[in-house]
Amino acid sequence: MKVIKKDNYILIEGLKKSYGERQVLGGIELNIESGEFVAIVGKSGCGKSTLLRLIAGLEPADHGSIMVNGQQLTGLNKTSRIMFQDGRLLPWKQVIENVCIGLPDSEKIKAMDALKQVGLEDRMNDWPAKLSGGQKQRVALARALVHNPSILLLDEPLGALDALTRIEMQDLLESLWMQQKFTSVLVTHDVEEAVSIADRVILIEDGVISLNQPILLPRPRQRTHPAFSRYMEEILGKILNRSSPKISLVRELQES
Amino acid sequence: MKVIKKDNYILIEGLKKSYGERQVLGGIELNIESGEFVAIVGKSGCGKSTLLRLIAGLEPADHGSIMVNGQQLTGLNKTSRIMFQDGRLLPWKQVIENVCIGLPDSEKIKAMDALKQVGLEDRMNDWPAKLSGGQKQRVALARALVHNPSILLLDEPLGALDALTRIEMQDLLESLWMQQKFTSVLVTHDVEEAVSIADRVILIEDGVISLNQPILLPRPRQRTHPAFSRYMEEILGKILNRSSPKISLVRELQES
Amino acid sequence: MKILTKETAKKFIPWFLPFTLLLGWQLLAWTGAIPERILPAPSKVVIAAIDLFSTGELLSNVSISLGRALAGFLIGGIIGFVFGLLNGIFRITDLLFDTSIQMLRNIPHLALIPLVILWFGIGETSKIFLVALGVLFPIYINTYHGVKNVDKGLVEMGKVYGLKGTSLFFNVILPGAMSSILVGIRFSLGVMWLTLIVSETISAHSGIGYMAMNAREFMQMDVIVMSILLYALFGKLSDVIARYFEDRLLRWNA
Amino acid sequence: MKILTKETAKKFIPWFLPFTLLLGWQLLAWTGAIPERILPAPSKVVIAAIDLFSTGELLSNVSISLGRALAGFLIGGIIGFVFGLLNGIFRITDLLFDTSIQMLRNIPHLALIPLVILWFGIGETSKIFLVALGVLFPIYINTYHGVKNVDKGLVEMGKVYGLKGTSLFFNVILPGAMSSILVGIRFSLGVMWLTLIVSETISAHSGIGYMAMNAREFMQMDVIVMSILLYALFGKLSDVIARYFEDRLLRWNA
Amino acid sequence: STDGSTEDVIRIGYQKNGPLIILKTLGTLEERLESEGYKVEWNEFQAGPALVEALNADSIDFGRTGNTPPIFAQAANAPFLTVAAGKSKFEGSGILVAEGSSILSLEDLKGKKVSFSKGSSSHYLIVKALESVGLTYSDITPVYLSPGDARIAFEQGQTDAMVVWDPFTSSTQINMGAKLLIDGEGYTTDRDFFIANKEFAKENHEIIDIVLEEIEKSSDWANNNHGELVKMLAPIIDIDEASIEMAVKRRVYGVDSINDEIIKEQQEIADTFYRLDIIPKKINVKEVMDD
Ligand SMILES: Nc1ncnc2c1ncn2[C@@H]1O[C@H](COP(=O)(O)OP(=O)(O)OP(=O)(O)O)[C@@H](O)[C@H]1O
Ligand SMILES: Nc1ncnc2c1ncn2[C@@H]1O[C@H](COP(=O)(O)OP(=O)(O)OP(=O)(O)O)[C@@H](O)[C@H]1O
Ligand SMILES: [Mg+2]
Ligand SMILES: [Mg+2]
Repeated sequence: MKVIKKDNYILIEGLKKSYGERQVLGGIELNIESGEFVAIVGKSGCGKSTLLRLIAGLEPADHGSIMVNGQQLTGLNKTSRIMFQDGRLLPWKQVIENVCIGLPDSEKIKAMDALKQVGLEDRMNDWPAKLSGGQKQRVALARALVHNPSILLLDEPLGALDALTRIEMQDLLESLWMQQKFTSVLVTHDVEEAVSIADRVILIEDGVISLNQPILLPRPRQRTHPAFSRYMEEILGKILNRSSPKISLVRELQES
Repeated sequence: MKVIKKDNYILIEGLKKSYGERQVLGGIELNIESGEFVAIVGKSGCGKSTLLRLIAGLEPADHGSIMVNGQQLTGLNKTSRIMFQDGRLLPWKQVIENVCIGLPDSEKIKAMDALKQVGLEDRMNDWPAKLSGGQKQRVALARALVHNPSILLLDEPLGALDALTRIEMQDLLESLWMQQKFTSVLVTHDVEEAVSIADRVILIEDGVISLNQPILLPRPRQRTHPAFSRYMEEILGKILNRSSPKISLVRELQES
Repeated sequence: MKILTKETAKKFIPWFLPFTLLLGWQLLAWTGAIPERILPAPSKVVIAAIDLFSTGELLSNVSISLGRALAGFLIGGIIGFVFGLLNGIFRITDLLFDTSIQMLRNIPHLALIPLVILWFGIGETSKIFLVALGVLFPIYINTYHGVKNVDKGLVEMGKVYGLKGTSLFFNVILPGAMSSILVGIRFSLGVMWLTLIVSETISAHSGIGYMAMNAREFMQMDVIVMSILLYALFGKLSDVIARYFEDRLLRWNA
Repeated sequence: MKILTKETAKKFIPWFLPFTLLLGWQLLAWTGAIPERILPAPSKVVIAAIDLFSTGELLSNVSISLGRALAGFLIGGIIGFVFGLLNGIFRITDLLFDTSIQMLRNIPHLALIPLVILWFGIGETSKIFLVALGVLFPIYINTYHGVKNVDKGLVEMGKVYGLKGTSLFFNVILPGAMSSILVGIRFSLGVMWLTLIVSETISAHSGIGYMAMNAREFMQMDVIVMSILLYALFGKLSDVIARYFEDRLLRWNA
Repeated sequence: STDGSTEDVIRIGYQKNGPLIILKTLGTLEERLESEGYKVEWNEFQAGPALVEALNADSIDFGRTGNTPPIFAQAANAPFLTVAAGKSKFEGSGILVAEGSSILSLEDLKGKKVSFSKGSSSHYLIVKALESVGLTYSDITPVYLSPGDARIAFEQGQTDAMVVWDPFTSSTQINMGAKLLIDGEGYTTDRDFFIANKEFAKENHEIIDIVLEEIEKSSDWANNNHGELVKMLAPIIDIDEASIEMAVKRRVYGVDSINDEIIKEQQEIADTFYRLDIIPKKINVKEVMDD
């Protein structure tokens, strides 16, 4: 496996995006260093997926710019792979073929590896329609990982997974990232997940970045590390405080 | 709103289900009392959705029986509503119409209420395709709730929601359930969610119920309650221990 | 400004090819490369059209045909639609009828004329019957396909949420099959006009099909070409109608 | 045992209706309710068929027609397919060609014959041309519809994962449009035979269309009816072929 | 079209129900033309108008039609010449009524449904017959059908009378027991016409003469061998022998060169059709007659 990626930094300046009347992103400023692991959190509908789609070059911005490796992004971002929130497996391709999508023939053997890593090697010849929700998600994850991209964009990749599988997959992600040092942007609704894997956690609120929190914990991350829960409190506090009157819940969480 | 539901207990005996060669459920024994709130957890692909589909009468069992209110279930379970893991909004109906599906005309006003409760009243006239992942999920939740069913089956209803929205929705679910006392079966991958809302948590492993843990905490549940984390440890421990060698992680979690 | 030009371009580009063809043809006719008697110049065709129009002949032919076409379309369309639905939904009607319909669909109208005369005589009934028969199949086959391809998950959802019978049909199955059904309608709106040329050989005295076949018999190339152009316009018209319904009924898919 | 009966039922039920019709007709013929001269009994039709078969006439007619049909099918099918794809994928070709094709599709073959003879003479070319023209549109319209309706999300996914051009086409667009394309193929396999009855009026002396029209001219009702039945069988055959491909190509959808 | 060899080809259009089928079946023309370095290509047509259509498009060089298609061809400026005529054959053309029909005379046709194929010799015949008893075309309800379809409508009682030519006439008489109200005598001669592509006729005069000669010969054979002729035609036309026999017995095969009388007959048809608005302009049939 290749180990060192070349520079894959992303510079986002004044990024705005509206759908019709509704402004979703209202001026995002964000620099992501090459090989950095950034997690994005925020309320449902706050524009996390939209930001990821813009970075992937799937949609044009209304204002502002995205630079990848110093180059203005226009059209598809060829250095990136995105794992979509809704999986998007090709229903007419068997699991293994879905993982192979877009791979050069010479690398097709890697697909089997990736499938093994997400624990689905015995399902390689099934149609996607026969998989459970979490299994589909893992196939999509395997597909994104096998491409060995310079920039990996993950939109809630583990949202449908149980605690155990989720931890396994987080470990898998972290170890692959440590090996290959790709630049990674992870959208997640799970703050614990964000803190346990990312170098930096970003909170989107009202279309702008309202929190930009570096996580300075040693790796491999220990959830028992005293600072871990402080980070979580900090971020959760910001999320829950600002936009909700349910202080009691926040307090509960902060106290725990 | 109606407050008291008639008896809605569910008796499941020796339930088996295979897809082709693959046995998914291998003899489930489960009694759910009327008005009880049961949460089901288990590894991805362990058969949670399958069990829910069987209770909803969407698929016939291979062996065993499901009794609802003392009656053998054959065909669709008319007293239940299921919220599917994959949302299943009708793309050709606007949000509000999707919530209204199957409602008698006289109750259509309730749809607006439900939409408000999930925080999407301003999106009522949008097409589902324009919603974010979490928004879609909340529309599906509103649709399930508005029917006021005697038995509510929820398949990962909050899987795509951020921490705040998730807590709001859990509160919503709990308060509705306390008011209406419907029988409720919740599939979730989040053990914390299970413990904080259910009367009983059930773990499916290898096609059978390997843990059947009543949660004897007072309501409204406090995450700060000392027993809360003991319950979580117990269940997580069972999940992580049995099927994984990553004891370190388990220990971490148990220690926290 | 730019949007305006884009919009107008969208309106005009589709007519580029037909008009270029017409122009080329007119030029060839002028230079004498195409002899008049073989392919009359568009200008001649227009004159023939104006001629027929001013005598009221063209209008009466078209309107008589239109009556037959619509009657046949309604009858055949409804039958095709109903069978498409039934066979798409119910296993048993599918088994019972699909094979028969697939066989029936392949019987050429021209060969059927003797039998049609036998069954329905030489009046309007036979003409409308043939149009109905022609229209039936595109609608049948596309409705059938549309219904079969409605997302099973959505049908399941509908059933769980208490829809059944007509409410399941109108809320889930019909909208799910609509895009395919509209393809069938688009196709059969064309067939509707097409069939007239066969059915109006049965003892007709008027109608666009009659006019075309009559002109062919009497070698009036200008009228033949005019009928062909008229048919082409009707083809475009059916397309416009189908598109209108697509835009209305498939808004959610935009 | 039960599965066996179910399987056999599935095989036989589709033939219930055709056979009941045949039987009723035979009975009516025996009782004399239908005069022999006008609608010969099925038994007579069978005799006519055996007759034509034993002289080799039937087989040679069918095989000659089959040649024309297949040639036309290939040419028209490919053209329709290609245009359906192009117009489904590219906005510009869509604007340029769709209107023209929608117009062309509505021109009746019978009216076109004078022009076809002018362009292609009275030989095989004109016959094959007409079949190709007839086959073109069902394939075009269904390919177009299929391509337009491929899940945009999947196309996007394909592009993100580095598919483009042919690989995007073969991995995403074609399989996504396949079910609709197969409807077009099913339809046009029928049209392929149907068009022959028109094209074989162009100075033919063999072929199934010729046989039918010739019989109609001289009121050989047994041959007419036999041709009709033959066409019907071909209709069923095209259905079987289309279904075979559906079963193979749409396995994932089962 | 030539098949690439240096040999010349004459492309002949024929109908199954006409004199050329005899020549084709006998095969004598091929033998005769082979020595002239010509090949024969036979093209079958189901109706006269289709044959003329092909002639107009230069797809055939020579053919036979009834008496009306050349009128339409001339009105459409088709480049052809009428090179010869057939013999008069009015006996086999006529108006048929069902046995026991209340129609006993031409006058009785008033208000009745009469079927014939539009623009055919039968069309002319019915107009002439009506005129002869002071009726006009609008006194009947015309039902335009081709002979095969007309027969079904007639047998079903959908039409009251049917105007048609042999062997449809004889077949209907024999198989259905229909009666001939009148035949063509005194109304029409109902000749065949031999027509040729104008250019071809000018450049290959001798060939056409040879063809006409051979037609003449085959006609003589046909006239003298009714028994064999019936046996020859029955399987080709596929009508019962009795009907064919009746048809061949009441006609004479042969070739007449164009003369004033024939021109007059044809001009009369043209004028009638112009009057009835079937052709759009007045024509002078002499212009396309090769004499
Ligand atoms: N239609 C089907 N055909 C074949 N196998 C199926 C089918 N549906 C589900 N399965 C298999 O049955 C098993 C259980 O599936 P199920 O959807 O119940 O899992 P689950 O517990 O809901 O998992 P998840 O948490 O990932 O949603 C899985 O291995 C799945 O692949
Ligand atoms: N194609 C579209 N047309 C109109 N509005 C859209 C479209 N796509 C997204 N939106 C809206 O933009 C907003 C942001 O959507 P986005 O999918 O980015 O949210 P998100 O942060 O990913 O939410 P979630 O956590 O629920 O997935 C939402 O309000 C959504 O309704
Ligand atoms: Mg999202
Ligand atoms: Mg599931």
